[in-house]
Amino acid sequence: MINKIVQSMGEAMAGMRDGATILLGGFGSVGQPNQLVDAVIETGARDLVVVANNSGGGHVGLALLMELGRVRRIICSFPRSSTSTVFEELYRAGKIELEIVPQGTLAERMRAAGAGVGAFYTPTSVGTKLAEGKETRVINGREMVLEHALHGDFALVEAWQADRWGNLTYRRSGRNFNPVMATAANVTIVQAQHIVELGTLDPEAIVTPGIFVDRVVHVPYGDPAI
Amino acid sequence: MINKIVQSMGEAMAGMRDGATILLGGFGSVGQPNQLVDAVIETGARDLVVVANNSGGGHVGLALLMELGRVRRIICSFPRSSTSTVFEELYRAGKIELEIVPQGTLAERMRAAGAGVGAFYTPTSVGTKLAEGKETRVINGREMVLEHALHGDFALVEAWQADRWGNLTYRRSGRNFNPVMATAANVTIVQAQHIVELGTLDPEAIVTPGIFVDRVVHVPYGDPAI
Amino acid sequence: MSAVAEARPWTRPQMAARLASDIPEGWYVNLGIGIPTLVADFVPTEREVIFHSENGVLGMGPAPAKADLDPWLINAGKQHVTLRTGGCFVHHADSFAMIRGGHLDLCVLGAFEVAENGDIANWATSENDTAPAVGGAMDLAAGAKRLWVVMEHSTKDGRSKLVRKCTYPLTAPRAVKRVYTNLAVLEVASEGFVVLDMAAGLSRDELRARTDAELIFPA
Amino acid sequence: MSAVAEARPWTRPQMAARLASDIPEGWYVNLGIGIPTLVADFVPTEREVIFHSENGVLGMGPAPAKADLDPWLINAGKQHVTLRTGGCFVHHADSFAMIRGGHLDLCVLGAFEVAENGDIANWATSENDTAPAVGGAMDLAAGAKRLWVVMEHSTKDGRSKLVRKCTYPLTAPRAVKRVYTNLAVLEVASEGFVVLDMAAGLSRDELRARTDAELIFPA
Repeated sequence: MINKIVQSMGEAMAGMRDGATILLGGFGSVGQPNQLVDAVIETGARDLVVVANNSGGGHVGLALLMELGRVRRIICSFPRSSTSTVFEELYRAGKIELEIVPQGTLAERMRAAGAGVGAFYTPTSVGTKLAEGKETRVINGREMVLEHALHGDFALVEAWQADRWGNLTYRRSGRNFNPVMATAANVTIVQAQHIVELGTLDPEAIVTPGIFVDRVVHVPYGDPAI
Repeated sequence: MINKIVQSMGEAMAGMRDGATILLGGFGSVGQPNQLVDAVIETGARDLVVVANNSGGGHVGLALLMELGRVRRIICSFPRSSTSTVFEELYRAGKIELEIVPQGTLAERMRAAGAGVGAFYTPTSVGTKLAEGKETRVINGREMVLEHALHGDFALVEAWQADRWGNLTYRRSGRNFNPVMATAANVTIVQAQHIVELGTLDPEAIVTPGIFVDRVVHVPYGDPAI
Repeated sequence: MSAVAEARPWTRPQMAARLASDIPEGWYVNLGIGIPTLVADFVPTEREVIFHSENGVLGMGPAPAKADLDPWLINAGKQHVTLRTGGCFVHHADSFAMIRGGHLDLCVLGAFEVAENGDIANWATSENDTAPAVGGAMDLAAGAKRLWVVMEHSTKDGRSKLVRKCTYPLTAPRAVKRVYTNLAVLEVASEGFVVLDMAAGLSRDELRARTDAELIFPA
Repeated sequence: MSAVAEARPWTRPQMAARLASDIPEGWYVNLGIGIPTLVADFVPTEREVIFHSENGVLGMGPAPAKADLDPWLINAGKQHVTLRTGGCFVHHADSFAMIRGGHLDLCVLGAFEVAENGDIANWATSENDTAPAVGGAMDLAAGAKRLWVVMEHSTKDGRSKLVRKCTYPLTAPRAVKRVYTNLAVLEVASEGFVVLDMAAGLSRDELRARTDAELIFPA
C-alpha cells in the first residue's frame, strides 16, 4: 500500500543536506510551510539556496533560517517588505547572495523544471537590467530573453488536504507557488492541514496529483495570522 | 453584465474566415467539439489550418471538413487510425499538407502560446527525423530541440459545464487538449453540455477560467459514442 | 509654480475615478499597489470588470468587512480581499500565463517615471539600488494588452515624472499606452504625449512648464 | 531454427507477467499500446502501481465490465478504462509535463527495433513512411525515468528485432534500459545487451543465433 504520510518531521526531512536548493512555497501570510522550515532548521543543514517569492519577514520561518546563517543564497522576486529586516541586514553585510527574478519568470522557470523544459524565451525583463548579459532573440517580431529551468533538491509545500497517495488541494490564495514548486524538486515535502482518506478528493479537483509528492506530514496549524 | 453565452452557431462562428488556424480539442471519441466543427463547415471558410491530435475519423467532424476540401494543412501527432481514410486519401493525393508533432510537444507548443512563451527547449524528438533542421542546444548536459509557440486564430473546445463568464469544467478524459487550446487562440469558442448559473462552479475546481473564453454555445449532445 | 496653484489638480481618488471611467465592462484588469488599487472602488458593481491578482486570484472583490475577513484570501499587495461570484483560484504559473500570454485587457501601475516613448521605470530608484524588489511588475508591464500608469505628475521635490528618457532602471521599454496624473490624462503616441484631458483651471503652458517631455494638444 | 523449436518461448501474457513482476509498488507507469497494455493485468491489485495515460488519466484502472462502461473515460489507446480510487484527471499539457519532467518511474513500449546502445525505433516503418503517426512515443521515450521495451524477439519473417543499429527511424536515441522478449530479458549496458533471463530450454548459442546484436552473459 502506498503511504506517503510520515509520522514525524524527522522522517519528512530525510536526506536534507548542506548545500541543498530548497523551493519554498507561500505568498504573503498564506500557504507558508513554516513548520517545515522549522524542521529544516532542526536538521542543521547549512549553505542552503532558497527559492521563494519573498525574503522572509519577522524572525520566523525563512527569516529565522537566514538569521541563523544557514542560507547562502536567495532567489526571489521581492526581497523587501516592512518586516524583512533580517534579510536586509545580512544583505548589506554581504552575508547572503541575492538573485532577483521577475515573479512570473520565477514561477515559469520552476514550471519548466517540473515539465522537463530546459529553457524558454519570455518577453518579461527584455530591455531591463535584469536581462543584462542574457541571451535574447526576436521571435515573431518580439524580442525575448532566454531563461532556464530552476530545479530544487527539495520543495516545501503547504496544502489544505492530502491523501496517502500525496494528492493535494489548496485553500484559496494558499495555492500560489505551492503546486508549481511541488513539480520542480527531486523531493517534495508537504505539510497538510487535513489528511483525508484516499477517494475523498474529487478526481476533477485535485490540484497536485500525488505523482509530484514524496512525503506528507500532518500539520493542522489553523488559519494564517491576519 | 458579462454574458459570453451565445444563442446561435452563427454568433459563435462570427469572424471565421478563409485561411484561419483552428485549434480543435478532443482526444479519441471524447471531448470532441463536433457541433462546432459542423458550424465551421456551415460558414464556408476554406484553406484552413487545423491543429488536432488526430486527423479525424469516419465522415464526420474534422474528417468531413477535410473531405469537403476545406483544410489546407493539418498539424497533429497521430494522423492514422482504422477510420482515418479521408485524411489518408487526401494525403496520398497530395491534397493536404501534414505536420507531425510529438503529442507532448504539440500540447506544450500551445501551452507556450497561451502563456506568452515564444519558444522552448525540449528533449522530445532529439536525434530523430522530427528534429531534423531544428536548432538544438545542450542544456544541463542534455541535448534539447527548440520548439516554437503554436497560436490559433480560433480554438474549438468541448466542455462539461460553463457559466456566463466562460468558466469551464470538463468531464473525465474529455479534458484532454481542450483547456490547453482554450488558452492559445485569439478567439476561443466553447460548446458546453451544461450552462450553469454564475457561482455554481467551485472556485477551487474551475479548470478553464473565463478569461480564456470568448463565446459559449449550449450543445447538450449527451454521451460520446462508444 | 504660482500659476499652477490656481489650477485644481485632481486628488488621488479623482485620478482613480477618472481612470475607472475608461474601463469598459468585461475587461480583465490587474491593478498595482498604491493609487492603482483605488481604481476598483470607482468601478460600479453593476459594470462587471474582472480583477486579477498575481497570486492566483481571478475575480477579486473589495476588501471584506472586518467580521467577514477570510485569512486565506489575500491579493498581491498582501491585503485581505474577497472573491466575487464567478471568480476562481489558480497557481502562480497559471496566473502569470494569463499575464504574459496577453490575456489581461489592462494593467494599471504606478511609476517613478514614464518616458514619451512609453518606457516605464517603477521598480528600482537607482542603478545602485542593491536589493530592489521587482515582484510582478516586469511581467505585467510586458504582458498585458494595455498598460496604463496612474501617478502624481511630479515628484515631491517638483521634478516631472513624465520625462523624455527614463533615468531610473526600466521596468519595460515602450510599454505604457496612457498616463493618468493629478494634472492630465495623456496618451503615448509616436511623437510624444498626447494630452487627452487636463485638470480644471490648468493652462496648456502651465502643463508644459510642469512636464519634462514633448506634449501634443489635439486640435 | 529447429534447435529453438525445443525451447519454450514465453507467450505474450507470460512476457507481460514477467515484466509486471519487476514493477515495485508505488511506481508511476505508462504502458504503450499492444503487449505493454497486458502488463497491467499481471500487477496484483494489492500491489499499488499507478498507471498513467497520456490523455490526462493518472491512476487508470482496468477495462470496465460492459454494464459499468463510462463513455467519458478512455485511455491513450482509445479503449474504455476505469479510474482507481485516488486517481485524477489533468489536461494534456500537464499530462506531458509528468512525462517530459521525468516523473514517470517507468514507461513500457513496444518496438520495431531496439539497438544495443539503447536506441529505439517504434513509430515509423521506413524513412519513406509518408504519414507516420508518432503520438506520444517520442515524449515517453525521452521523458520517463526508465524505458522498458516488451516485444517479440524476431519479426514474423525471422529477423532479429534486437539489432546493432536501428534501420527504422528512431523514436529516441539511447533510451531503452531493458528489453523483454519471448526469448529473453535483456538489460542495455555500455558493452551490449546483458542477458538477465532466458526462456526455458533455450541455449546461449541459440539465443545468439536469434539475435543480431552483442550479447553478454553474466558469470
